[in-house]
Amino acid sequence: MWRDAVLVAGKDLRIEARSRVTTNQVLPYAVLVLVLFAFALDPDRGVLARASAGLFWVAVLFSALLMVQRSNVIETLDGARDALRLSGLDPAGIFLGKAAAVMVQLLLLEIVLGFGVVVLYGVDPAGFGVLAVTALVATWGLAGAGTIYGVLAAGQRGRETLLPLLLLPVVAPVLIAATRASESALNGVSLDVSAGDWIALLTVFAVIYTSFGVVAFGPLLEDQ
Amino acid sequence: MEPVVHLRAAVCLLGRFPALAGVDLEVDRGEVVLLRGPNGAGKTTLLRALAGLVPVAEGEAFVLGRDLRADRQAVRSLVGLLGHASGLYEDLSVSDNVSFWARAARRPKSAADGALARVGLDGRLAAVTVSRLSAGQRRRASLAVLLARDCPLWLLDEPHAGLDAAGRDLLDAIVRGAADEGRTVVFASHELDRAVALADRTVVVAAGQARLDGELPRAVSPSAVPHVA
Amino acid sequence: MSNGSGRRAGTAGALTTTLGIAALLSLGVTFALGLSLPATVEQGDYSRLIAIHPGLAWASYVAFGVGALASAAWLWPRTRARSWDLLAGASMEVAVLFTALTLVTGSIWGRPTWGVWWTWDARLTLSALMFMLELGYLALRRVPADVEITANRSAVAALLSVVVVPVNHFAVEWWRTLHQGRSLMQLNPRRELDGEFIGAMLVGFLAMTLVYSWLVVHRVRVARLEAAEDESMLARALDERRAEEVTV
Amino acid sequence: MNGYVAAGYGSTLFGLAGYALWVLRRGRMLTRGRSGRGLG
Repeated sequence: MWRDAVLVAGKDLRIEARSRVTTNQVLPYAVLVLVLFAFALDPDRGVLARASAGLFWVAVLFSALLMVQRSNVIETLDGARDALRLSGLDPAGIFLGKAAAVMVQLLLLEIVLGFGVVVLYGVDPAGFGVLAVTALVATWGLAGAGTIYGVLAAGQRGRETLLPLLLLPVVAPVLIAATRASESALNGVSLDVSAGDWIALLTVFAVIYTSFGVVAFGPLLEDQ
Repeated sequence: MEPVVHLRAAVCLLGRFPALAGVDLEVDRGEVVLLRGPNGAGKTTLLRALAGLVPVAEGEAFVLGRDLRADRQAVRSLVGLLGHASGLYEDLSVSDNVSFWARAARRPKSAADGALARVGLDGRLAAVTVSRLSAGQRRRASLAVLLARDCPLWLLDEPHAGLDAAGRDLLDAIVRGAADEGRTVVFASHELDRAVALADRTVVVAAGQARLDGELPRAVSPSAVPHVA
Repeated sequence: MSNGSGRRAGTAGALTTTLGIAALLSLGVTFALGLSLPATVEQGDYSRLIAIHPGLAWASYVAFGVGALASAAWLWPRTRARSWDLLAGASMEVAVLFTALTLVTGSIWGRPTWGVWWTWDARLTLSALMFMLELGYLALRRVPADVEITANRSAVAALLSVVVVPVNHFAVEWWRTLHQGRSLMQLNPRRELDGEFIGAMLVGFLAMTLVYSWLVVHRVRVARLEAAEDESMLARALDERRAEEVTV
Repeated sequence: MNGYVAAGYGSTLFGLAGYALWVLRRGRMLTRGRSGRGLG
């Protein structure tokens, strides 16, 4: 399983390194979303700085949708899905590999986006440690859930519209928890519920979806 | 010796459509069998069913001793399928593609290199991204994956399509070589002259059916399928 | 499940007739009790909605839960049977109805009570999220595909939705404690409940559960008829395929 | 009676009855359809 996961993750990242879809399309899109938020919310009134954590995570969520879709398109082009099913690769390994590749790309995007928030919205990333841990765990959950729902919606007519409908309600708690945990680190907001608790919730989410993916990915890979 | 392929009255459904409506087929180890029949006869579905990709809904279906109806996944890693689609990643180079699929099949790096050399895609072409290949070169790359994976059963769907004369000769040589090594090959083709010469035996598929005795399904009149071997 | 559909047109049978009468009676009692409740100091007339709204919410949870359990039974190899898949689909569809009604009645209750049609109350938010999950499930189920593939995919989607519910629950609960959650709690009618209100609410629970059961039994039978129709079409398609005219 | 209360009860009744009628009608259609084909 782990060997196959490394193989698949390496393959997906290599494809990304060659095609540069994330760096050339998803990343500019995410930054554009940040800029659009600034247009929508008057930067002078301090709304942006206060909402920065939420806006950051919404931008990440939208980018994650695109990445998951891209991760699936790779496998559906020119019969690669059949080849994958015939390959002898462990489905659990395929799941972990694809999720890991999405996670790595998302984390890189978050770093750039984080700089964007600091520069454009004028926030002070005081609690860097909390931010890093939050981002790590939240991204893990997003990548895991995204990869399962990606294959669930893949190979179906209307999958472009089906994936957001399926995935967004599911990752709503990630948005809530990641935003609250980041808020405390960004603006020094004191919370009734500590950042640690939110991070614990994020971890539970990530563990649930990762274990589910390991078990369910094989049957889901089956399709006409 | 138990046959590599054993089908009796096999039925396969594509959604609501019975693409296979009763197929009997028996193939022994080392045989090269040609499937022929008109478009829409069910040849592609039959090959995909043998690969364990399409579920068999009724009848008996064994491939390499595995029961397709009980566990069609079990047979997959033993089967090399060369279909209409290339099964290659567009954004990866030829050698990256071949070595990925070879490593997935737990084959050494030398297997990938050897396969690339065999189909004439070594050297400069190996580093080219698949999306920049011509249709014929793509076909050769898929063939390299097939060689590198080293499967006992090959299923080839219109393998000659898109290849130039040299490519066709190469393909025929590879198929004969595979049979000599004890591999079993089932292929579908419309290139009758070449295909009949390559095959040990021909099976006619029509209206989703095939019979062991070589007779045509009752619905099909012999005149409808010319040149029955 | 006995099914009298062989003789009469429709999906009614002894079970559904009994269930239907019980459901109608209890629903009538709920409405009568609920509408005759006295006005309260905090809420005036609106407290009368307590007879239906919590019951609808309860039934939506039951429907969602049954859908998830049936999905698990389908996925579990030893209990795998087509009926579980049909039950899961039926229950989820009924869950959409009950969740929608929960949201509508909650919103109607909220307007005079809180002054807004919608408030980010933890329970309302959770219901809204569940509604989205259920809609996603139905959308996935309606995508045309092989029967077994559809069953597998929807069952996995149902279980995935269910495991997220507790996470959602904690997320929205904690989320609301950060804001004005506390003040809303004071407006919540449950604080000042006396026996009469609790009684009406409990009858509402019973009524909605019965209505749910009646609906789901009928819906399963309809689904079974749909499946039978599909299969007879399949048999015909097989005959047609075998008799196909072949031309080269 | 208060308008909001009426709306709450009304929408509940409307929703439940509407869905119930739809299910019943569909069931009737399917059973009829099947017996009809059997005769023809």
